[in-house]
Amino acid sequence: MKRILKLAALLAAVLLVFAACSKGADADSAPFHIGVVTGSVSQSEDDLRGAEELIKLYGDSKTGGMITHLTYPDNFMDQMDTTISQILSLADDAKLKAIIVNQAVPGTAEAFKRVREKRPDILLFAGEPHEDPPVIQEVADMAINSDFISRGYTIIWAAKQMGAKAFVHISFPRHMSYETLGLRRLIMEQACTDLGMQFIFETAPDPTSEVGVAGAQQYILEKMPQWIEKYGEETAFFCTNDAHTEPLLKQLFAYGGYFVEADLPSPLMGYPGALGLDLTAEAGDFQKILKKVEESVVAKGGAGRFGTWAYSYGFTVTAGLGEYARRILAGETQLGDKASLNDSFAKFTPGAKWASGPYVNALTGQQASNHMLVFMDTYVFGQGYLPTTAQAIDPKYYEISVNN
Amino acid sequence: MRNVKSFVADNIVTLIFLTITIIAIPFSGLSGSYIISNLIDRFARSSFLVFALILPIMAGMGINFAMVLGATAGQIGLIFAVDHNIMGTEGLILATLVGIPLSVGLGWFSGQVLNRARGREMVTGFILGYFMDGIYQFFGLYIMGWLIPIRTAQVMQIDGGGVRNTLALESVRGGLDKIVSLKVGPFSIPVVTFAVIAVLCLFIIWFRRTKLGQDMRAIGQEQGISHAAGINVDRTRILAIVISTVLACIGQIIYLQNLGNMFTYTSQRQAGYYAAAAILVGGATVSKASIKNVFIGVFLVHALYITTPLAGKALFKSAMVGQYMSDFINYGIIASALVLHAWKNKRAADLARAGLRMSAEAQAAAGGVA
Amino acid sequence: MNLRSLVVKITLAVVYLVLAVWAYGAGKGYPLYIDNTDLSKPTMLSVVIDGKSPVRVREGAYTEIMVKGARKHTISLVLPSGAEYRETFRFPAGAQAAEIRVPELAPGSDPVVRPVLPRQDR
Amino acid sequence: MSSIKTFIADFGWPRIIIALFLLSLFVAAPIVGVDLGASIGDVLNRFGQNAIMVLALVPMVQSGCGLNFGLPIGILAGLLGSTITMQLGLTGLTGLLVAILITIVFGVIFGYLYGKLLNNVKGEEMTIAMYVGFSAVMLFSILWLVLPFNKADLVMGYAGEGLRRSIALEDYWGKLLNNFGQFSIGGTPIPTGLLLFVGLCVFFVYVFMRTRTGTAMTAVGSNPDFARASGVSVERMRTVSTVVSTVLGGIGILAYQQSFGWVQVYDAPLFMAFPAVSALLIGGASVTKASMVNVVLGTFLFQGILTMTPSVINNVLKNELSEVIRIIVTNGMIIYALTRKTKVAK
Repeated sequence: MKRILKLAALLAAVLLVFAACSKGADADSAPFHIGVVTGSVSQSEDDLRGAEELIKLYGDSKTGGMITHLTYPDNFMDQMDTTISQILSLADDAKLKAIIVNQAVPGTAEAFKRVREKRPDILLFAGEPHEDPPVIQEVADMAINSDFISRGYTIIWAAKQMGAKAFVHISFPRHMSYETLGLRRLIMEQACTDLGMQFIFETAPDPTSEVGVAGAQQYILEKMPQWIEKYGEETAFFCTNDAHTEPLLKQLFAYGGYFVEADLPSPLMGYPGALGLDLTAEAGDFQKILKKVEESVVAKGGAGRFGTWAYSYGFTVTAGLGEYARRILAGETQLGDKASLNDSFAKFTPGAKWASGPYVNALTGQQASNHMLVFMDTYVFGQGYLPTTAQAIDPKYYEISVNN
Repeated sequence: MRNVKSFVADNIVTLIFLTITIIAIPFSGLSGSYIISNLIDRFARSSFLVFALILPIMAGMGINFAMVLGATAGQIGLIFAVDHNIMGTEGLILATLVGIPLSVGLGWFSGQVLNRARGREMVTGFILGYFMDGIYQFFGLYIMGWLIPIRTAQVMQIDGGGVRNTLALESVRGGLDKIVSLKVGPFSIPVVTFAVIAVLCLFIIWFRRTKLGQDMRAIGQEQGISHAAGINVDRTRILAIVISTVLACIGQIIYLQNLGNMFTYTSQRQAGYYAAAAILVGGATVSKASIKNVFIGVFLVHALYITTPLAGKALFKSAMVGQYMSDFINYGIIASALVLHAWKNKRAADLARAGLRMSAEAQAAAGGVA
Repeated sequence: MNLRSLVVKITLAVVYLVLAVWAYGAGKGYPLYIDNTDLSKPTMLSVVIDGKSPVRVREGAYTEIMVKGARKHTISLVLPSGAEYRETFRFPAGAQAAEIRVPELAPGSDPVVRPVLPRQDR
Repeated sequence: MSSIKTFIADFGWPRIIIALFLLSLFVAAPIVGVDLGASIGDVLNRFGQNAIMVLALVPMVQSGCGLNFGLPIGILAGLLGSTITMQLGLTGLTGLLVAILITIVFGVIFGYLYGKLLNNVKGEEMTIAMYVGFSAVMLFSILWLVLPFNKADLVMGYAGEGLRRSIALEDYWGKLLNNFGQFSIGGTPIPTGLLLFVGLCVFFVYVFMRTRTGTAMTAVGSNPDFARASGVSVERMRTVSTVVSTVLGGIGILAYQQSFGWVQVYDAPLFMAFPAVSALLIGGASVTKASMVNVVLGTFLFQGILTMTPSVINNVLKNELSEVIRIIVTNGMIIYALTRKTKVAK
């Protein structure tokens, strides 16, 4: 019994001592802080690089700047606890006025709820939320998704333009249970029927399961030659998981087939690994990166068969939301100003065409004022931009719903 | 002096992690009130699960990593409650009512398996957890929605087959924590949750004194002698696991109602892993555990979890290193606690053997062969 | 002894069953929809039901709030202007869901709670 | 009749069922439209990829240390071997040989330390090994970020530091063993070099287990007291077995990488011990006894099922059942082995 008391007393004393001294804030010049939470480099590099770009622009809060950057765990599907407490720990800083989570992995909504209970003054932005739209709309001040509805049509349209006759959609149960991804699959299926293409759904292992990334990539490597043989070389491939992208591209270069764009498109997505590119010299400059990737794709005989977005989606969302939050906090604009949001994104993507619109709930037809869907023109290597953002999309695609 | 030495030797694991925590706190830059309010929250959330480990340790079966099975049962209960739109405290009660029979069955099963794997209970239990993952996925993805109808779109997968991967537990969120929430300064204390934990403590204290509790401790000491003394060893061991599994089931429900969100197919994996780390850090060994160990362990482990990612980040100037750092510490806690304990045991055994040999030699020398 | 254990078992089973039935009945949730889709006079409001933490209903939103049990509930809707509407209501017998339309809120009168079908069944 | 019975008893029902299941998958494959030749090629390839890692478990089983759930430690040695060699810019056969050399050096160091640790935790080896493996992988995740790798195709393109999540081996020694003497029989590519390399390793371990050290090791495993009495140092033998196991684990991952085409760092090795353990047990090994036959048979059966189930079942049912089956079979086998009454009396 004595021991318990001793230990407890020691623990309490320690906590109190450090509670007192840990708040010895140094001379901090920034008027406010912005918290940015992204995946790690090994999980989603682009998102993290966007946070680093923000740090480069506005400084790290530890050294008098604005940005506090944290990462959620690699195996976020196992460790929701950690994700929540990482996000929540940001709210401990009284100067922190905005939190950006990109990608908003499961647990973000709960963390936002808790932040809101404690600190209603903090702006909460979610990039590419994994949780269902109504859940995240309820708690976030602004959510950004890549336009899973329009792209359900435009990716198929682009595949047809590039010359594909069939479309293979590679995914697995966890992803198909996300409303955004599941819905897009249904739209793609419909678009294929309408445009006279064959739609095929293939299952590959989930990289977050215990086969790990290695097992998942191995599966794609092994299966691709067989799939291409089965469905023909005039087939476009699409996968919903980032980890699948690299082996997919590698095999497409070797065996033929088309690739319109990745789930979260970026010139950095899959290509550098599949092509063995060194981009050190081009770091940070997406126009140069795109050029180098293009040269290499064309050299490998992939002209006209491979596409991407000219700028990284993940990078832009992190950086763009950060910029938007800064503008709001600095009083340059206010929450809900769409023009300023677009402008914040454009800051990181000079010369690119974006299309954006509010999320529309297929069930109720309501528009969400705080949930934007964005997408960009597809850039086909060795060929140039496809005007995907200029396509007129049949309204019926917006009415496809997952619940019937 | 000697007292201090033996105190250190007895609590080496706890002291090591106390030191790490003390070092990590200033580096993390977190405020005391944040750490304390987070600790209260996490204590309410996860200590019940840790209690589930006490009985099997008492019965000499080591850390019951198979408690994951109980957590799974709890999750099935919650799926049921959410699917039928039963809200709040009533929803949790219903989930518990559904979970308990399931966890009794699963506990009986894992007890049987562990009885056949004597001497390797821990690793078997660990693998049993993974095995259950497969069965559970089969249940959630194929049986549910086919044999057992799913009523709510919120629970059903988009393509209509099985239970979703992430389940929002909004309807039962805080169903226990928020019945009575006491505000003390900046902290809010979930009174009912703490009351439930207190009742569980009393139960364990009472249980140790019952015939069954005594039997378990006897088995934990020495199975052979217990058997000779007429204790049904196998049955008692199974009962220890069954109770542990049921407690894990309730513990998981408490844990998830606090978290408000559930990864249908992975949340249960975390249960055994956090709980094992906590009880070991609290000074329990694989053969001895008490309520005290649970309390100290939960506080220390969570203080570590709260501070290490940020401390790692501050030390290495990289958010990612901070994250890996805390993962490393998470696994390292269990590894080093087990190692230190096994090492202590071995030293004790060596000492005993040396003592035995010496006394034997002394006897031989004194008595001679005569 | 045998009889005693039988009695204990039966009692346990009965308690178990009663508890389950009670929990099922008392905890059953019913959806209450807040219809804020009319954008002619866009306004955001926060809704408090039975003294729980407020739920924000954005302009243009059709928000579903789950309400526990078919018993008496108090609801209060607060507009940014500070205007507050309170109403005590009970789910009409047989109704599975209810709806409140924001445009119908009029100063001085209580909000109208009308029974509707749950969304999935529509 | 009785001979069949003893055969079945020896072979074990689970193995027979799994073998029959695999056989039925092979039979069903052409019916459901899966290319049988290519599938057999995949199975052979995967067999070659994984066999050495399964082999790595044998010495420790024989010396009584149980199943080496700490295999990731050996794998980390192999990762160090390949990344350092790549950083030095060595390619082709030279590269692979240097990588093996470096792997052996690190493997011996890691194995020695790991063996010392396990000697101090007798009786709890498996549980502890698992967690030691996990934490070693996470520790190395930090190292991959901060070690001074700077070769352009190794590090992350954007920042120029920290290893990539997966590094292409194509320009180094990717497929080197696979392509050595590769030929096809009826559309089935045979990875000759890989199979030869595996054969070599199996032969090496086979011979090693029959040397004085090897037999002493087995003696330690089957009866430590007797071994001690006959003058064999139990501790030393256990350490030697751990070193051999760790080195083999490292070489195993090298063979795996060259066929897979990528070096995978960070948390990739975390769960690699489980399939290996499962394969060995399917092959008929127990926690205390394992042979070369167990390794070869087990790897073939296990990898066969892993390769064939998804393609065949997905073609029939069009869903994700195969993933579930895999989890149940893998872990079910480990449990079966752990719960089997071992004949060695303790």
